[in-house]
Amino acid sequence: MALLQLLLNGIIAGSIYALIAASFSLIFNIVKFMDLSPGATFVVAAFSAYSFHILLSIPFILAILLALVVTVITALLINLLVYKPLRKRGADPFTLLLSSFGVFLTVTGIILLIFGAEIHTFGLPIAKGYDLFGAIITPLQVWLVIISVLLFVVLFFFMKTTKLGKAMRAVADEKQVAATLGINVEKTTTKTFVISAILAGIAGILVGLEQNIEHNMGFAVILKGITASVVGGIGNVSAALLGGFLIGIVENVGIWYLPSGYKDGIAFVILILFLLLRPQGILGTRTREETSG
Amino acid sequence: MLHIKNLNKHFGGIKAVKDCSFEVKENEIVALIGPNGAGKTTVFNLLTGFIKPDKGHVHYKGTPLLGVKPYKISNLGITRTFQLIKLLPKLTLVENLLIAKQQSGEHLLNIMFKPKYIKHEEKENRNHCVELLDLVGLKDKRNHYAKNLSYGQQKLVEIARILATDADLLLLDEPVAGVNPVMRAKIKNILKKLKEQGKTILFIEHDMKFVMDIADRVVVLDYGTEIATGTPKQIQKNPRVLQAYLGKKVKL
Amino acid sequence: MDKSAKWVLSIVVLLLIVVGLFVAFSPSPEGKETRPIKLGAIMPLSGDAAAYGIPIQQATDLAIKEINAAGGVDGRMIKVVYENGACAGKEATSAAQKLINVDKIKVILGGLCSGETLGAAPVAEENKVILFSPGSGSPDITKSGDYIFRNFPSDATSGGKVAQAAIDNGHKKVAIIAEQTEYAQAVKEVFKTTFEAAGGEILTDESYASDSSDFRTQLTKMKATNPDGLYVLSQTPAKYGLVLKQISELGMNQQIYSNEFSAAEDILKDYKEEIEGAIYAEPSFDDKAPKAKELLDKILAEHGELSGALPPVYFATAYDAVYLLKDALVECGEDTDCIKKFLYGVTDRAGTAGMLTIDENGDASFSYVLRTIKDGKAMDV
Amino acid sequence: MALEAYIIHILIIIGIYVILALSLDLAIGYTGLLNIGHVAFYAVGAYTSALLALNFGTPFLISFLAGGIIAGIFSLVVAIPALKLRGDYLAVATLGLAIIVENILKNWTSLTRGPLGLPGIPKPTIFGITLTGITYLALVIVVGVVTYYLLRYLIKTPFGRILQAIREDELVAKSLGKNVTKYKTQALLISAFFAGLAGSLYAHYITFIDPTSFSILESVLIISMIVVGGIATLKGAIIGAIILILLPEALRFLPLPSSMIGALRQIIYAVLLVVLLIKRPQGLLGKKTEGVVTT
Repeated sequence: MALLQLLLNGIIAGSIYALIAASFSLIFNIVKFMDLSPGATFVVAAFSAYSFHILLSIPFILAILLALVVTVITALLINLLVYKPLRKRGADPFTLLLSSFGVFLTVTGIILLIFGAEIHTFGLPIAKGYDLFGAIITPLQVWLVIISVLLFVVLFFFMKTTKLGKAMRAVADEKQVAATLGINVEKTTTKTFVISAILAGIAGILVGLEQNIEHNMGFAVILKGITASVVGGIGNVSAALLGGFLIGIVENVGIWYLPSGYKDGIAFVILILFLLLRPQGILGTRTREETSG
Repeated sequence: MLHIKNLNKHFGGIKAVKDCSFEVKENEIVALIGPNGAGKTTVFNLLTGFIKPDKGHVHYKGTPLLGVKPYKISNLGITRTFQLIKLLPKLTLVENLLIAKQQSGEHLLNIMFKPKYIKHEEKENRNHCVELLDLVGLKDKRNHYAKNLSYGQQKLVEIARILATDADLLLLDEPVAGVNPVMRAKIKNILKKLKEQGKTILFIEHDMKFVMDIADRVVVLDYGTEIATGTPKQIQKNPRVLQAYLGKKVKL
Repeated sequence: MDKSAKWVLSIVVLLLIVVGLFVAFSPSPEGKETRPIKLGAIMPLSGDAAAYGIPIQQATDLAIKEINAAGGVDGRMIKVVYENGACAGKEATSAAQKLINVDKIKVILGGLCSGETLGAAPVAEENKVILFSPGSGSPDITKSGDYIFRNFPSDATSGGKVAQAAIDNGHKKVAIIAEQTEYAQAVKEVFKTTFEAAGGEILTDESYASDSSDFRTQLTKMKATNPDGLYVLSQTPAKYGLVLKQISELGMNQQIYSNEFSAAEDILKDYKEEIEGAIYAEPSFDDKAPKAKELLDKILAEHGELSGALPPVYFATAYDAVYLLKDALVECGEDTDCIKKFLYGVTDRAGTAGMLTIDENGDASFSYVLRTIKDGKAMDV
Repeated sequence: MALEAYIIHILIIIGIYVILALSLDLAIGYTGLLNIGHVAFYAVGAYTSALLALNFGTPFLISFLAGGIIAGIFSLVVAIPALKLRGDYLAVATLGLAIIVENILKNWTSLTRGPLGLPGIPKPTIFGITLTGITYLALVIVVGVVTYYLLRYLIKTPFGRILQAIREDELVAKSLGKNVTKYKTQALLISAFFAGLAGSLYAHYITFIDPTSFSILESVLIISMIVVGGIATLKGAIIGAIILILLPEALRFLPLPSSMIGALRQIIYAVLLVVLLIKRPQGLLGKKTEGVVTT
């Protein structure tokens, strides 16, 4: 049984889910609502990288950086134009979730308008995979996993050591307390959106390179990202890595036994099971009080 | 009427309620006092089934309350108010009270087969609720949303709501906290009238003057356990109570 | 009624006015004879399948330009009204409703996706309007109505032909991977029945959702059954290319069996090694034949490049369909019953896509030919 | 005659979406059950009715009601998370459930023919008349009116009031002796029943259904209708449905290059949703809760 190949497939898919889950968790931590916009920034990054590198034939590294700049600007605009007014009005999490649906559809709609519905590719040369004891993984996929894990290591230390990292964690735990300690909550929130957009952006570019680019590739990815984040432990960024890999592996091993059409179904069955039985996820602590008073 | 025998509840390491036992007799007004963090509200939550006790029994008119769902406990005739007022903001005052009523119109089958009876019952209940609002002097605001009332007015509505449930045992969580003297006197009279109507009241309160005025008996809690019970006068002189309070620098 | 309600009603009224005005002023054809004849067209102009609405539109516009230049239909110019079917039944129904009831159109070219044709068919049938599809392959369309025609062969033939080819090559054990769409599943079912009837064994039947682009585990499953051949069916050439890429990445070198997408420009360009030796069935369309070459050169001249989204046969079927409908209009004007008889009478009509005969179900009896890819070029087997 | 047929077609689609918006408003607007998976009930209703009609040739009225009942029974599955979770957790759980339903529709090919969909669903015949065009519109209007008045009546009963109490504060409802679990399940059941009826109406009108017509975007569209029209006002749901169906249709008449229409349609109603969430959270017709009760 090609277990090793399945695990490999799971880890490759998992590293993308993990990045999106981290991007989602960062935002959830700070503004306490489930935001679908990382799915949109994911697509923006892929299309920007494609247009800079392929259409305008800008050298690869520069194209990637420019794409991330465009992605971050998009995320900042979303936060400024939609989420900030809603937060100021004290909108409840459901309204914010709904607005993030609206944002997602608007952004991907604009991309559809500009780029049309064709499926684009970077057209990279197709490399034969390395053979690891019978399981095969291409060089690009190896890079994909390495970059994802590296980003998590960087993120982990960033949150632990840097000033901004500590501020983000403080705002996440107790917004009022953080404010009294002189942390500018609004600025920290904006910076969080920047980091979150970079993570989602990198994931978008990696998928763009590895597979292809289409306007509707963001929706399935953000939903899997939310699942990974809930399973790992919502709001806990390093748990997103665990959640991402878990979903990736279970999905791929799952369809070894079930008909492969049920791939998406498996991920969401896991999501619901966790929401019901262990909403705080594997690593999470009970954050939401069930009964008050 | 209400017998509590060595009730225990801990949150993580902290023993919120430890071997707490006391009882409340029929048609009595009992005050539950004690320094902050003595576990008073936790006892209320245990009585109303919002949280499950670790050990101990509670009997109400002989029936055990352990493990009974909150809405069933309420249907047995026990109802409560909350420390932080919990009215329904987007509903009118009358609607807030009507919720407290047990009505046949709440069940889909009745709606299908007994529409006329439901209309009649609704009118009756609505009149009763308006009377209650009149009792607390808020009749003119009956169609206003609960959201637009002042703090004192909301306290009154909460008490009116209690009455609407026709419950026998009323658990009031700090009924006069933060209320101006005029309103406080009004609440005191209402509680007296309730006692005359045969209701039994157990209330948490920090305002000692109010407690001394109205309570038939006082139960003092400290560190989650009952340290003294008696008439207001006996409690005032009880050294353990003074020590418990003074030890905690609370004005007696 | 507070301020907001008035605001709402004004929006609704405004919308009705816009709709009413526009419709009132759109010219109705009943009037004078010289008014242009309107030809409806339903094809995917948005959503995933919009990519291959383009070749159909280019070929149709070219044909219309030529017809109108040569005097149109007895002096009346043809005007095409495009509506978006978005490759979905629901959209196509609305599009057909609009074309038939607002533009009062009697002849519609389309849908392209089988879902579109199935969505529009009941509306056309009910209003006795001709629906002529230049590209829907689903077997369900055969029985979808008397006024429903197509000059594109039913997928049944393609699936069956390829299955027989696999058996003839001695590949008795095949693994299948097919996209979860109307077209791909329909053709796969026919492949399966023919292949099993001919003694072949389907080792595994994998599928993937249209919006997913990671098929590695499905392919791993197929690889584990070590089949003699792989039957690969996608809804779009781009997805087909991605499947081929992941097949070669996983070092699977079994014989590939597929459909006419194997000859699509994009595949031959980007997936040259992967597609090498693939065997597929394609409507017998020889893009070297004089008429076909002439058409493709004209499109190349006008648009600078042949859209690689679809194999060239779709240009030909769209182009031929417009000319066929024109001849029907010349013969019968807009009397759809007369057009219906005319279309049923079409036998061995020469066109850029080859000889066309329409059978009693309105289907095109079109021979499929087996082809393979040898160093980047499509050749007959 | 032609113009009316097109308007009838649009009115039928509006009617179906009005029923969906009304039924969803009962769950989201009145009971505070944030259900993003409403499309699942719509799909279950449509498929049940279509399969019964296709495989067993059941008369329309039976397959129509069966569509609603089976959707209602299915709502008991959705009720499990609905009882335990709240707020955006519940929203994401119902979103997951709707995707699972779509996944099952696509893969359970032996029952639903998967992506091949169900063509040739018979038009309804009631008392011998086969309903098409104007007569079909009459059927949709009748069902729509019944739905509206039934829900309006329900909301005015004590049952309706308790749903609103649950929306405002579950704890208070519990402390006043209300079995919140039972009421939530009943509210979801009713909401699913009507959505199932709408599904059946859709299936017998379009006569061809496939999984793509029941994607998550349908749920977002229905939610946008009650947000645009006004949360917790039944008239709002109707207005919302009319606007969000007419707006994209009007696009069809503007001289735009046809390839842009699909994208523009998606952008327009998404932007409308976001703007309204910011500017008028209670929607166009929603009653401002500050003042005294106007109705």
